[in-house]
Amino acid sequence: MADVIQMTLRDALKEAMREALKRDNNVVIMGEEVGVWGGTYAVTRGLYDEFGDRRVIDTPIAEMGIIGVATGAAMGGIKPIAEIMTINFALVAIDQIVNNTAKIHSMFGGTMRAPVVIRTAAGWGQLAATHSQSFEAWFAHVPGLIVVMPSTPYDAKGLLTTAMYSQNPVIFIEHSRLYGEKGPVPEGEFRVPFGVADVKRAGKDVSIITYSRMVHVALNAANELAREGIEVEVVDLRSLRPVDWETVYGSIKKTHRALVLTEDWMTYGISAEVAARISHEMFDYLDAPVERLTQLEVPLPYAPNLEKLSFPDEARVIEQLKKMLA
Amino acid sequence: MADVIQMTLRDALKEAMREALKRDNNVVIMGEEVGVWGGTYAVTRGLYDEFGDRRVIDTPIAEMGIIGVATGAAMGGIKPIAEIMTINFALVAIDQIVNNTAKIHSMFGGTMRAPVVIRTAAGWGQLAATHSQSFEAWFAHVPGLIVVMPSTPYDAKGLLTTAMYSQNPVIFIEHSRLYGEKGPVPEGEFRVPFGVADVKRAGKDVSIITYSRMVHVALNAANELAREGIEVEVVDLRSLRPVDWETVYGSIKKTHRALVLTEDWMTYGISAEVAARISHEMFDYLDAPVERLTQLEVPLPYAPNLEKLSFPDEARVIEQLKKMLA
Amino acid sequence: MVAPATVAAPVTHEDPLEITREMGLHWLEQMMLIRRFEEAAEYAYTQKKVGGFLHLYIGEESIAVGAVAGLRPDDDIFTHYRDHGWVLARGVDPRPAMAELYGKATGLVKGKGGSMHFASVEHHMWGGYAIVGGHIPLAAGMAFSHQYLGRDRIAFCVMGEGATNIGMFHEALNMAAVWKLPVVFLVENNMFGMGTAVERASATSDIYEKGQAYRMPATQIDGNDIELVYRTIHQFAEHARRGEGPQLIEAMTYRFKGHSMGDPQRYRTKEEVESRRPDDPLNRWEKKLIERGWANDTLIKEIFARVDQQVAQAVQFAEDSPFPDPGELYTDILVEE
Amino acid sequence: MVAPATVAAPVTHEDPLEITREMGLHWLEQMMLIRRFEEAAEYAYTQKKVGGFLHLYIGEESIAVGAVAGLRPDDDIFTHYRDHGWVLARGVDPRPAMAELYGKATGLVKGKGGSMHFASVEHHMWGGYAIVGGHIPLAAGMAFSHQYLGRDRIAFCVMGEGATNIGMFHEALNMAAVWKLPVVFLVENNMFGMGTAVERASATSDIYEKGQAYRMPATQIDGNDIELVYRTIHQFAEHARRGEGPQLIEAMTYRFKGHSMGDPQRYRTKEEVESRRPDDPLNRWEKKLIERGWANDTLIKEIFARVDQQVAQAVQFAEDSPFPDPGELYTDILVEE
Ligand SMILES: Cc1ncc(C[n+]2csc(CCOP(=O)(O)OP(=O)(O)O)c2C)c(N)n1
Ligand SMILES: Cc1ncc(C[n+]2csc(CCOP(=O)(O)OP(=O)(O)O)c2C)c(N)n1
Ligand SMILES: [Mg+2]
Ligand SMILES: [Mg+2]
Repeated sequence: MADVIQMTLRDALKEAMREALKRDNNVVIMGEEVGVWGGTYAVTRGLYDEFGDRRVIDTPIAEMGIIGVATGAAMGGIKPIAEIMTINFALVAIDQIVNNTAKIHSMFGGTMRAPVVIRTAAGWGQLAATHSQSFEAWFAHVPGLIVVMPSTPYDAKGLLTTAMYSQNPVIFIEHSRLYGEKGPVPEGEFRVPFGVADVKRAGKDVSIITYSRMVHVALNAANELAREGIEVEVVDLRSLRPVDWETVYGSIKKTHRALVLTEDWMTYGISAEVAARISHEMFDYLDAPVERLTQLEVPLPYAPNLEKLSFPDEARVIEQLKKMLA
Repeated sequence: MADVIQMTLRDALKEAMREALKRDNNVVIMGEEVGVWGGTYAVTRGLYDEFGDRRVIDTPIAEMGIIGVATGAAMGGIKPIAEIMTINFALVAIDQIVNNTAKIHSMFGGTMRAPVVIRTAAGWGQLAATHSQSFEAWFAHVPGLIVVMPSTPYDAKGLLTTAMYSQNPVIFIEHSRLYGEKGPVPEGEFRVPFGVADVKRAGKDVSIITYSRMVHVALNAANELAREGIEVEVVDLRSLRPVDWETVYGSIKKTHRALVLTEDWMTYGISAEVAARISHEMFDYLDAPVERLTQLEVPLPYAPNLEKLSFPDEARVIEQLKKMLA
Repeated sequence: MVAPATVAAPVTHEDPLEITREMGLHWLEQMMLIRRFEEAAEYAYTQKKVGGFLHLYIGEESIAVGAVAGLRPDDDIFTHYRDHGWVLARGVDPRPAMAELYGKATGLVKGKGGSMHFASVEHHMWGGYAIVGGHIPLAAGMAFSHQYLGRDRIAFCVMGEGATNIGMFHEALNMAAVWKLPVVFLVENNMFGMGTAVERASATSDIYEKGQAYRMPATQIDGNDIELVYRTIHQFAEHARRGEGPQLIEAMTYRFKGHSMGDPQRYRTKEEVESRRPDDPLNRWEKKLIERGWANDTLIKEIFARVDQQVAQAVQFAEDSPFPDPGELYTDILVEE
Repeated sequence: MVAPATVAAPVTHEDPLEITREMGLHWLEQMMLIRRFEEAAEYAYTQKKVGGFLHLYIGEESIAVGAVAGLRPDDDIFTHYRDHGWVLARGVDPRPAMAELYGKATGLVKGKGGSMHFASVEHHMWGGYAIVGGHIPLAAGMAFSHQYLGRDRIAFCVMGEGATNIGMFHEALNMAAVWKLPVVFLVENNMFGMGTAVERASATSDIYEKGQAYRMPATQIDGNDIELVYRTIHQFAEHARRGEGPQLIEAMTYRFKGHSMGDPQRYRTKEEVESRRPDDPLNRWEKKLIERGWANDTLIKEIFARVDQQVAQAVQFAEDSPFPDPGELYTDILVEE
């Protein structure tokens, strides 16, 4: 059996990329500052030195170009990881992602493939309105894309490895505030499949359906409540497209109560679909309406006190859960 | 009282623009083919001849530029209508819309305004995967934007007039297959407020919550069912951001059953938020789960038979409603 | 009697500057095939058998035919929605092409793409794209794969002059230049982007000047002169192939038909269109062939008759083919794995 | 004794080419103010009183100060996230500027924008923008409003050389050129976009060459020569104002600090940075002032002392100011109507 070591999510991602670069000569990484700089969040640090500028390629600031070139290269037989520095800049490139990367396969009747892995970082930290956004709901709305958003080093490595083997375009959304998060990761190659959620904590009283950084907020809140004898189940979606509804429903059948917890805006966000599906499919199982706790619906302000108020935290999750269980 | 005349939705929009151009010298229209050509859907036809190339401005094919220039012009005191030929091309410009137009006001602490009206056409008609998309859920997800999508000539003119007076950025989404739709429109200026839904047909047995072209599909289905004694209420959201939830809830309180009917993809689409809200707020009123009927979750194919199968039609709505009432 | 040219007449790349009679006849046949194919498509459109947008290439055929002759068969072509000519010039069977217009299961891409998305990977024809400028970075990416894998192939990217005003054009050209990618960009300057004359939309009407921003070799040629197109494309393609980096060619031409079906053409007069007729590349080439003694009326009639038959067969094939099975709605969205 | 220059010293636009002693001293004071302001900001950042990104302008101050001198006070400036210098050069009070960095309610934009979004509409300073290239079309739009309304103002758009590789730059320049908008584009070529040297990202390292694609008057100047910046900006601005259309200026400079805080600077050596020190625009200008007999050590010390005091007051103001009221979260999202 492979050794399991503690590593950061950042290093877990790097390991997945290193293994892919080693395994397959056609794997390249391209993006702004992925090379010499080592990635603005240091995720690719060292890979340029190890694999050289042929494999790890700094690009101009040209997100449409980056995605377009990566997609064209994929059509030509390359397996590119295209890094968009943060998900906010994906907006500049979103036409390429939606109208090319996601559609090459279907629009041409299955005669072409564009297996690009688009890595990008979500997150915030006094970065103000244009640099603190969550757009996972946008990508996950689009047929032709696979969208994942890992919360742990294990999932990060396993999902990125799956992405590297996939023949489909994958939007791989990391959270900048999780890069330093540590956890156990087996050495060597392993895969976490797409479309499979993970019950990160079992419980019987109420389910939190969440993903990415909010998994940790949920787990902290759950641990807190456990002291009071309340058993919270935490379901980590991991894949936002496709979603593993069965695991979600399984949890609700057990707990009969659901809180959907996300870091994006509520209206037309991820929580909407999750709440709608649960409400529909679990109509006869629910003891109470599905609740949602999300980022406040505001362009994120710079001021640290306002920023902090914008996101759900442990206290608010606990408050919400208690209300639901009252 | 103003005379009421029958006109097409196309002409209703044109009237609203003509009135704005006459009333306010600072109103300009800019976009691809809005001038000499008269608009690819002929919505601006005649305005170029009437108001000249200073007011009705053909632009290069440069959607980022169009929205950016319109936004900057609005900051400088102009009231621009920026036309993006179809909503599909808005993807190229979406960074400008979300990171500039929507955020100028908030990001700079309220010191600036960018009251741009962005008109664009949704729709389809054997236009294949990249030219047949619905992105209203994307725009409606973004704080700082107002998003409307009218179904009738009356609403179209009234909402566009409101948009022309608004100090906020408005995404005004037309449906290409409704341009020829006729209906009564009062002469002269009148406004339909943002955030106010309209019960297009009263009924007591079940509510259809919908907007844009699907309003007509819903009404046809309702008329059909009325012959069988089934009374369907049809709620036209008109505004997708902000949403008039009170009217929606009011309808559910009456009918206890809801079908959300949209032309966009289901997952993370408009129907998700509507279903989630109703399920939450009307938990005690609902006799059955909120149902959703939407476009199939596929990149739209060109073949006419496949395209037709992709959208909800009267037959499917009737089938769904009957199932719900069985 | 003059020997008939075959559709498969190969271009002699060993001595590319020589244009043989066989090549010349082949070009005429190809141009005529494109013309007749599109006329048939136009007719089918009026019959509502073809739907959506239909962008005709009539008047510009010499560019596709000349360019394809100047490229190698395994060079990879990307083009925009005005793509029929490119696909046919590449030697794709007109039958699945016509069937695609009809939205039939036997179409080039199973009826899923229609007019704007003709493609045939086996012919290294990577398709028509309908977001203006959107395919330009794709072509650069394909060139990247050639460079990376050491393939002796180039990418070839076709666009209209209107597309050179959109950001994606510039991002792609810059990246191609920085990385010296083997790609040739071809701008078909047909004087209009929809109804907007080039000078109303572009700071320079001489599009090839835009190459200067990327220190890219660039030229402007008469696109209706098929020999010149052939020679120029070949030369620039070989430059790119030799590792000299991306190249830009502007081919001047004129679109005789509306932008798509139903274009009211308020942006130009009938007289303007008529004044360009003498420049019709098909007529020009036909005349030249006769001048050179490479063809006579009989031969030309023979060729045209063959083309007519081919197009008739294509239409018949399209008519006879079934629409896609409803189950096709759910295929090809993701690669199954 | 030399008379002290006042911060408000107006530029004589009647005879712009003359540079007076008053102007010279004012420039020194402004450059010093920017330098000290940013040093204080940097310190506050290490104290975790300032957060997010902090892009310092140290080494580039002559561009903002010289350019603002060459513009009229009601010309409208748009810039990117590296914006402190521009705001201060425009005469904005350093106190609300520092308070903005602290995220305080008294900040320039109420603490909602932070370092990257300094703005002061009353000073015709329309802000720093953080999406690379995103503000360029906005500036063109502002210029559109000036042209449309017949205002005697121009728009002035500042960006880094890295921003010239993104599509929005090209779309905006083309539109500005087609419509002859009164806008001046200024590229601060500080040799790097984050860690990417200009030649690794741009097909031409001489950015002003990109103007050729738009037939736009363009020039490249030493941005650390404040007199040259002043004269060039003034001249180009007046061209634009006279209706001669958009203009492009590339000002060569060098960023002494990292791109933002916490930049490991693996892309350049310490030696390289040191080798550029003699070119520090502040020192250069200080020397020139002394050479010309416009200043002596005493006066300069006086000026610097005044600046230090101003910055200290700004810091104190920021420290003493309250954070925004939580209710501010919900304000300014939409204009209430
Ligand atoms: C991004 C985008 N904007 C607008 C359109 C609509 N549109 C389709 S073709 C076209 C004109 C293109 O002109 P040009 O590039 O000169 O090519 P031509 O049609 O003349 O061959 C426009 C504006 C589009 N498809 N994509
Ligand atoms: C669209 C977009 N892509 C990437 C970034 C990240 N980023 C911020 S600044 C920068 C470098 C810009 O360099 P340059 O334009 O030369 O300006 P400088 O910072 O050197 O003044 C990058 C890549 C961004 N903010 N926006
Ligand atoms: Mg054209
Ligand atoms: Mg720079």
